[in-house]
Amino acid sequence: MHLWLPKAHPAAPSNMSALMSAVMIKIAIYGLVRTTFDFAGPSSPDSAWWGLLLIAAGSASALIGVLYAAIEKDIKRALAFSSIENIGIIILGLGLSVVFLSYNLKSLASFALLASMMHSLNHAAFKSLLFMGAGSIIFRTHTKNMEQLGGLAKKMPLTSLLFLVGALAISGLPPLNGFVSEWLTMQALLSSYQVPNTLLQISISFASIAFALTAGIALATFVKIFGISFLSRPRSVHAERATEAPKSMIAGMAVAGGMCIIFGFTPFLGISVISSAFGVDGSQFIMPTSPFQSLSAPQDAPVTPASISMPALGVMMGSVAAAVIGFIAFATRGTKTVRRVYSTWDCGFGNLNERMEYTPTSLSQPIRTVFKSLYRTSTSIDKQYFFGSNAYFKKSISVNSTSKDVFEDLLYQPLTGAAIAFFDRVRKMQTGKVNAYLLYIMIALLLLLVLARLI
Amino acid sequence: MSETLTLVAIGIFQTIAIIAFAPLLMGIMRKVKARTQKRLGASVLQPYYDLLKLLKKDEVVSDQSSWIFRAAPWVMLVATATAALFVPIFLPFSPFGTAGDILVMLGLFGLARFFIMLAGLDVASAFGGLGTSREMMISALVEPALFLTIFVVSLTLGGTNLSSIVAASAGQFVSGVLIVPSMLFALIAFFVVMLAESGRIPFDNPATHLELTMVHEAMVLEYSGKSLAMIQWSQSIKQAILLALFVNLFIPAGMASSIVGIDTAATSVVSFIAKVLLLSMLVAFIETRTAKWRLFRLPDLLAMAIASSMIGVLFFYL
Amino acid sequence: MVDSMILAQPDILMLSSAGLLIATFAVVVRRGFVDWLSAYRYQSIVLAGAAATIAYFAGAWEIYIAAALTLLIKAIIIPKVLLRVTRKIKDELKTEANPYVSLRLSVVIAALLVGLSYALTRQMLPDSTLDKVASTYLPVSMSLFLIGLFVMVNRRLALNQVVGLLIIENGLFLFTTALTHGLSILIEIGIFADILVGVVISSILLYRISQTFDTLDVGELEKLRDD
Amino acid sequence: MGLPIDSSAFPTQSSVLVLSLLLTPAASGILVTVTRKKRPVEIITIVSAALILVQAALLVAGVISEKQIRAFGDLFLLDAFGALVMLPIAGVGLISALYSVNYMGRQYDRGTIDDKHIIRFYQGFNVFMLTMLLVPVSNNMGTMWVAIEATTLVSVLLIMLYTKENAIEAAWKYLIIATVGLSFALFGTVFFYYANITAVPAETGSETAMNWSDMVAHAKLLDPNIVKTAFIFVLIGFGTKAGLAPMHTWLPDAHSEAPTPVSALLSGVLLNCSIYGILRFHIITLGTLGDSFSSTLLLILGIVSVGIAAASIYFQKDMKRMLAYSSVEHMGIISLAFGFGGFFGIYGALLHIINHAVAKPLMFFASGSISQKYETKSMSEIKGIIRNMPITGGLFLIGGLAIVGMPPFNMFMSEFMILGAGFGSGQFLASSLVVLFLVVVFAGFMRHLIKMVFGNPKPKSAASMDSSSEMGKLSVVPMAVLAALVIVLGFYVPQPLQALASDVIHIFNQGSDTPATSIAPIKPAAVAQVPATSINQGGLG
Repeated sequence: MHLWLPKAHPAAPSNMSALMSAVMIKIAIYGLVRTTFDFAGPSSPDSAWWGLLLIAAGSASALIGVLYAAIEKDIKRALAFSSIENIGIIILGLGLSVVFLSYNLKSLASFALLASMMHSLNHAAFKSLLFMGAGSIIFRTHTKNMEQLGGLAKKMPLTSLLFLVGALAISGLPPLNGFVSEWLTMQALLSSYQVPNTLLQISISFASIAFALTAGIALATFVKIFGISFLSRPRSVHAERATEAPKSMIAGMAVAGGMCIIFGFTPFLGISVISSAFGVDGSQFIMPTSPFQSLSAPQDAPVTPASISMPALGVMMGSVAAAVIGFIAFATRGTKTVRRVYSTWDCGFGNLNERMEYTPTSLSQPIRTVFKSLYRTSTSIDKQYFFGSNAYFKKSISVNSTSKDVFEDLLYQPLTGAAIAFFDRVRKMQTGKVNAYLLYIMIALLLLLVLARLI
Repeated sequence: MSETLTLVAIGIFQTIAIIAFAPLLMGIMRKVKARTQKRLGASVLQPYYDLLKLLKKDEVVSDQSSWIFRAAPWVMLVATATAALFVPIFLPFSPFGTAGDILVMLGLFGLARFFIMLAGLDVASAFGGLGTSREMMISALVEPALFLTIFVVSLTLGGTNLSSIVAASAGQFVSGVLIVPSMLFALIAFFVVMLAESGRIPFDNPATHLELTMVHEAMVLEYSGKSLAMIQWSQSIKQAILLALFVNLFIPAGMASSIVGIDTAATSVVSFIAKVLLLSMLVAFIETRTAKWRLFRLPDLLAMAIASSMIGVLFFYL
Repeated sequence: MVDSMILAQPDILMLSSAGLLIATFAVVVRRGFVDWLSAYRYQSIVLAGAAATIAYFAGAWEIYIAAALTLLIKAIIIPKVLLRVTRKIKDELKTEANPYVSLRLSVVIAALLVGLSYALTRQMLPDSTLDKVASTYLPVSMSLFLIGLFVMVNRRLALNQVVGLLIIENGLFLFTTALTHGLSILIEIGIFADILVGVVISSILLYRISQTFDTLDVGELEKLRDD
Repeated sequence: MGLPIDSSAFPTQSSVLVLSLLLTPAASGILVTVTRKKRPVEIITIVSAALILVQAALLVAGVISEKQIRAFGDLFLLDAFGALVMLPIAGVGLISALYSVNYMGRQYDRGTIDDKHIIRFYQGFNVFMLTMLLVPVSNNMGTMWVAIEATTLVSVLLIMLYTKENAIEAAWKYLIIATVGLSFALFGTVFFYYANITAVPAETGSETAMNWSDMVAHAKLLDPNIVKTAFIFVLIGFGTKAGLAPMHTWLPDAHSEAPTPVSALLSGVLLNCSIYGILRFHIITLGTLGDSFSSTLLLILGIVSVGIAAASIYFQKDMKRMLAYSSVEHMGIISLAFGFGGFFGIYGALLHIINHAVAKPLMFFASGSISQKYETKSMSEIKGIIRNMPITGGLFLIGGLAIVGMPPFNMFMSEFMILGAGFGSGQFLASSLVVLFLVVVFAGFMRHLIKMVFGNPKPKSAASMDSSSEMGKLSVVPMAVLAALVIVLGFYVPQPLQALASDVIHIFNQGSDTPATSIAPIKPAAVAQVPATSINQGGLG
C-alpha cells in the first residue's frame, strides 16, 4: 500500500503533506494496533505467523522506502518515501510485539509495542518538521527538485537549523527523539532470543539486518537531503534568490523541532501519552533510580537489562561540551588566531562553480550502484561532439539516469489498474434511468430472497 | 555515597585517559607502520605536536561554507568524547553504563559522522562531495554489519550495556571459557567493522590525499587550524574507543572480572595496555600488507562481515 | 348457513382473484394511459369487493370501512385526480411509445411472475397457519406486487409508472387485508392518506415534467448521472 | 412488558410533552401558512425549532431517567433508541432553520426565488420536522411507516421547490423509488404483524399487536420463515429510504438538488430515521432468528453501499453529489456496524449516527455557501476556498477531514470502534473489504477536498467575487457550532449520550438471547486492555 504516498504527498501543499504524513498514516497504524491487540489478540504460538508477517512486511517496506528515498531528487517525494520507511519500522515493532505476545512474553510484548508507538509519535514530530521545512524551501525557491537547490543554509539560517534538527532526529541520532525509538526497537529485536522458536529467532535476526541497513541508509539519505538543499553553492537562480521563510512557517517548524528535542530528552512524556492511549504499562521500563530516569529493556530477561538515560546523556553531552570548549580555550590561550575567509581550494584551476559540485544523483551514485538490482537503474549517456564523431572534443555530455520501482511495475500497476476499471464500472451503475434503478431494487429483492434460503 | 563518587571519579579518569592517549595510539600505529615499511617514521608523539601546532594556527574558511562547516568539528569532538564515557577501558566497568550503552555509543559516532559528511558537502568543492558520497555508502553498509555483531555479542554476553557485557566476557574467561564459537565469528566481523569505522586500509587510507582513494580526508580537506586539530583528535579518540572495545570484548584475558583490589586493577590496566598495543600493531601490519580496496569491492568485505555475524547468530541459536 | 358459505367461499375467492389478475394483465398489454387508468379503476373495484368478502367471512367491521375507502379513494378519487391533472398534458405525451420489453414478452414475463408468486408464497408460509382466504389471496397480492414493479421497470411513461405504483399499493392492500384482516383503522386511514397525497404530489410533478421537459418519457430524464 | 412504569405522574406529563413536541411544528406550519411574510415566517420557524429542541432535550432527560416514556397508552413509546434518533432531528432542525434564513434569504435577494417559494419552503420545513419527529416516538410500526412515507412526500415537495430541470428530475426519481421501496417496507411490516398475530392468536385484531414493544416481546414465538421474508422486505424497503446500495440510486440526485438546508436534514437526519426503521425490525429478528440472519444481510448491504459509494466518490465531479455519496457510504458503515454487532459494533454505530448527523450538515452548509459564492457545484471550478472565504473554507476542511474519518475528529472514533468490532467478531473478509473501500473513499475525498480548499483560485472567478468574502454571520455560526461539535465529539462522548447508548445496547440485548456484551469476542490482550470509555479520551498516539 505504499505507492500512493510518494504520489499523494508531493501533490499536496506542504502544510497538508506535513499533516498527511505525520497524522494520517498513523490512523492506519493505530487501526492495526488496536485491531491486533484489542480484538484479535493473539494468545497462542499459532498466531505468531501474523507477527512474523508484520515483521516481514515492516522490514521490507522500511528497506524499500529508504532505498528509494536515498536516490530521489524531489525533496517531497524523498520525504514521502522516508515516511514509508518509518511506517515499516513501526510495523516491525508491532510485529515483534505480536510474536512476543503469542509466546506469552507479556512485558516484552508491551516493550515492543511501546517501541513501535514511540516511533510513530516521534515520526509525527520530525516528519511534520521536515515537511514544513520542505514547504518553506518550496515556498521560497519554487522548486521541489534538489538538483536546483543548494546554499540555503546561508539564505535561510533558521530554517536550516530546524531542518537539521529534523534530519538528525529522523536519522536516529542521539540525543534527539528518533534515537529513543530506534533504541527501543533495537532492544526489542535483541530480545527476540527469548522466543522459544529457532526459526522465528533466525527470521528476526534477518529483520535486524534489514533494520540496521535501513538505519544506515537513512542517515546517508538525510545527509544528502540536508546537504544538497542547504549546503554548498546554490545550483540555480531560484536557490540563489531565496530568503528566510516567513515567521509563521518558522514558528510552526520551531514547535515541531521543540517536540523532537523534548521527546528526545524526556522520552517519558511520550511514554506516558502512549501508556494512556494503549493501556501499556510503560512504567515498568522506566527505572526511576537516579535523578535521570532511564529507559530499560524488560526486566524478565535472564540477563542484566540494557538501559539508557536520555536526560543523563543530555547532561553528559553538555558537560563534555563545556569541558571541550574549556580545554580548547586553554590550549589556545595566548595565541591570537585569525579566521580568514577565502574561496574553496580549486586545485589552482580557478572558477569553481556550481556545475562542479556534487548533485543529488552523483551523491547517491555509490548507493545506487551497490543496490542496482533493486533499483533497476537505466542510464543513458547522450554525447554530442564538436567534430563529427571525434570523441576527444565533446560539446556536451548529459547523463540521464532513471530508476524504476520494481514493486510498482510488477505488482501495483496491474492491481490498481484493475481496481480503477472495476470502480469505474460500478460507478456507471448510476445511469440516470429510473427504470434501471427500479430494476436494481427488484434484483436486490430477489437475490436476498434466494440468499435467505441459503443462510 | 563516597563509593559512588569514587566510581564516578574512576570513570572520568578512564575517559580522560583514553581521550588523552588516543593520539599516542595513533602515533604508535604510524611508527609501527613506518618501521614495517623499513622507514624510520616520525616520533610516536608526533600527533601531539601536530595537534598543538594546528591549535595555534590561523584558520582558513571557505567563503562558500555555512555555519555547519564551523560547527562540525565541535560536534564531532563532543560526540566522540561523550562516547568515551560509556566504554569500560581498564576496568570491566563504567559508572555511566546505565545512562548509555553500546547503541548510544554508535549513535554518537553517527552524529559525528553526520556532521562531518555535511561539512564535506558544505564547501562546494568536488572533493568534499566525493568524500561524502563514498562515506554515505560505507556507513550505510557498516551499520548492519555492526548491528549484527552487537546482536551476536549481546546474545552471547547478555544485553547491550557495555559494562555488563565486558564484565560478562571477563567472567567467562575467568571461568575457563576461552572462546565461544559465536563470539569468534563476531570477532571477525567486528574487526572488519572496526577498520571501516576508524577509516583504515582497506577501507580508507588515512595518509593519502589522492582523490581516487581518499574518503575521510576528502571530507575534511578544507579544514585547517583549530578545526582540523579537533577533527583529527576526535578521529583518534574514535579509533582508540573501538580498539579498546575490541580488546575488552573479545580478548578478555587479564581483565579483572570485578574491582577487588589494587593488584587486580593494576593487572588489568597493564594487560589492557599490552593488548591494545598489540592490536594496534596488528592493524598497522595489516595496513602494510594490504592495499586499499577499490570502492565497489568494499561492499563485498562488509557483506562478509555481515555473513560472519550471521553465522555467529546461527551458532548461538543452533 | 355456515356450510353453504364454506362451499361458496372458494368460488368467490377464485372469481375475485381472477378479476384482479385480469385487470393487472390489462395493464401489462395496454399502451395508453387512459386504458391503464380504467384497468386500475376496475381492479380497485374488484379489490373493494374482495375486501368486503374478507370482511364478511372474518366478521370484522373495520374491513368494511377499508373496502369502502378503497372504493372511494382508489376507484373514484385517484383516477379522477389523475385524469384532471393530465387533461392539460398533450395527448401524444400520454402514450407509451416503446417500453424496454415488448408487450408480447411482457405478458410472458407477467405470467412467469404470477407463477413465481405462487412459488414464493408457498415457501414463505407454513400451510397450516393459513386459512383458505389468505392462501388464495396471498399469491395474488404477491403477483400484483411483482407485476406492478415489473411494469414500473419496463415502462418509460411517467404516468404509467404512477399507475404501476398504485398497482403495487393494491397488492399491498390485498395482502394486508387477506393476511391480517386489516390493520388498525387509524393506520389504514393513514396509509390511504399517504397514497392520496402521494398521487397528488406525483400529478403535480407529472405536470411539471411535461412542462419542463416537454415529454413524459422517464427515459429522457437522465441528466443526473455519473459518467 | 419492559420496565413497568410505576410513577403515575410522569406518564401524563410526558404524554403532554410528546404531544406538544409534535404539535409545535404543526402549529408553526399553520402559523407560517397564515402569516405569509418572509421575516415573521423565519422567526416562527426558528422559535418552533428551538422549542422542539428544548422539548426533545426534556424528553431525552426523561428517557435517561425512566428508560421509557409512553404516551397515550401504547400509541407513543420513546425509549433510548428513539431518543438517540430524536436528538439529532431536533438539533439539526434548529441549526438548519438558522442556516435557512441566510441561505434562502440570499437566494431571495438574488431573485432566484420569491415570497411564494419562501412560504412554501418554511411550510415544508415545519411539516418535514413533524413527520420526522413522529418516527422515533411511534410505537406502532404502522404509524412509523406512515410517518416515514410522509417524510418522503414532504421532502419531495421541498426538493421541487426550485422548478429547475434537475430538481424536478431528482424529485421524480426520489418519489418513485422511495415510494416503491416503502411499499416493500409496508409489506414487510404487515408480514411481521401477521407473524405476531399467528404466534399469539389472542392478539388478532387487537390494537397493540402492531406495536413494536408487543412484537419484540413475542420475538421468540414468531415463525422463523415468515420473519425471514418479512425482514428482507423491510430491509429492502427502509433500506431504499436509508440509501443503502443498490437501492440508493435516488439519493445522490435528491440530496444534491435539494435546497441546502433540506439536504442537510435529508442526509443528516432523515436517513437515520429510515435506518432506525430497519433496526427496530432487526431487533425483533435477532430475537426470532438469532444473531446471524439479519446481521449478515445488514453486513452485505453495508459493504455494497460503502463499495459503491467509494467508487462514485473517487470519480465524482459535483460537490454536493460527492457529499450525497458520502452519506451512502456512512449509512453503509452504520448498517454493517449493526451487522457486526457486539458491544463495540452497536456502540460505534450509534455514535456514528450522531457523528454523521453532526458532520454531514456541516459539509452541506459549507458546500451550500461555497456554491453560492462560486455559483457552481462543479468541483473543478471551485479552487482556493481558503483564500476566498477563509472561515467557511476552514470549516469545510474540518468537516471533510471528519467525514473521511481522520483523527482527532468525531467520525474517526466511531469508525474505529466499528472496524474494531468487525475484526473482533472475526469478520476478516468483510472488515478488510471495508477498510479497502474506506481507503478509496479517503483518497478520493481528499483528492477533491485539497484541490478545492487549497488550489489556486481561477482569476476569472476571483474577479467575479463580491467584496464580502464570507456569506454572512448566520451562515458561519451554524457551521461553527457544528464544527465545534465535530471536534468535541472526537475527544469525548457526553455522559447523556453514553447513557443512551448503553440503554440502546440493552434494548438490543432484550431481543437477542446472547447479550451484546458477550457476543463480541473481545479478548482484550493483556498489554492493551482498554475500556470503551478510554477510547474516547485516548486520542491517537
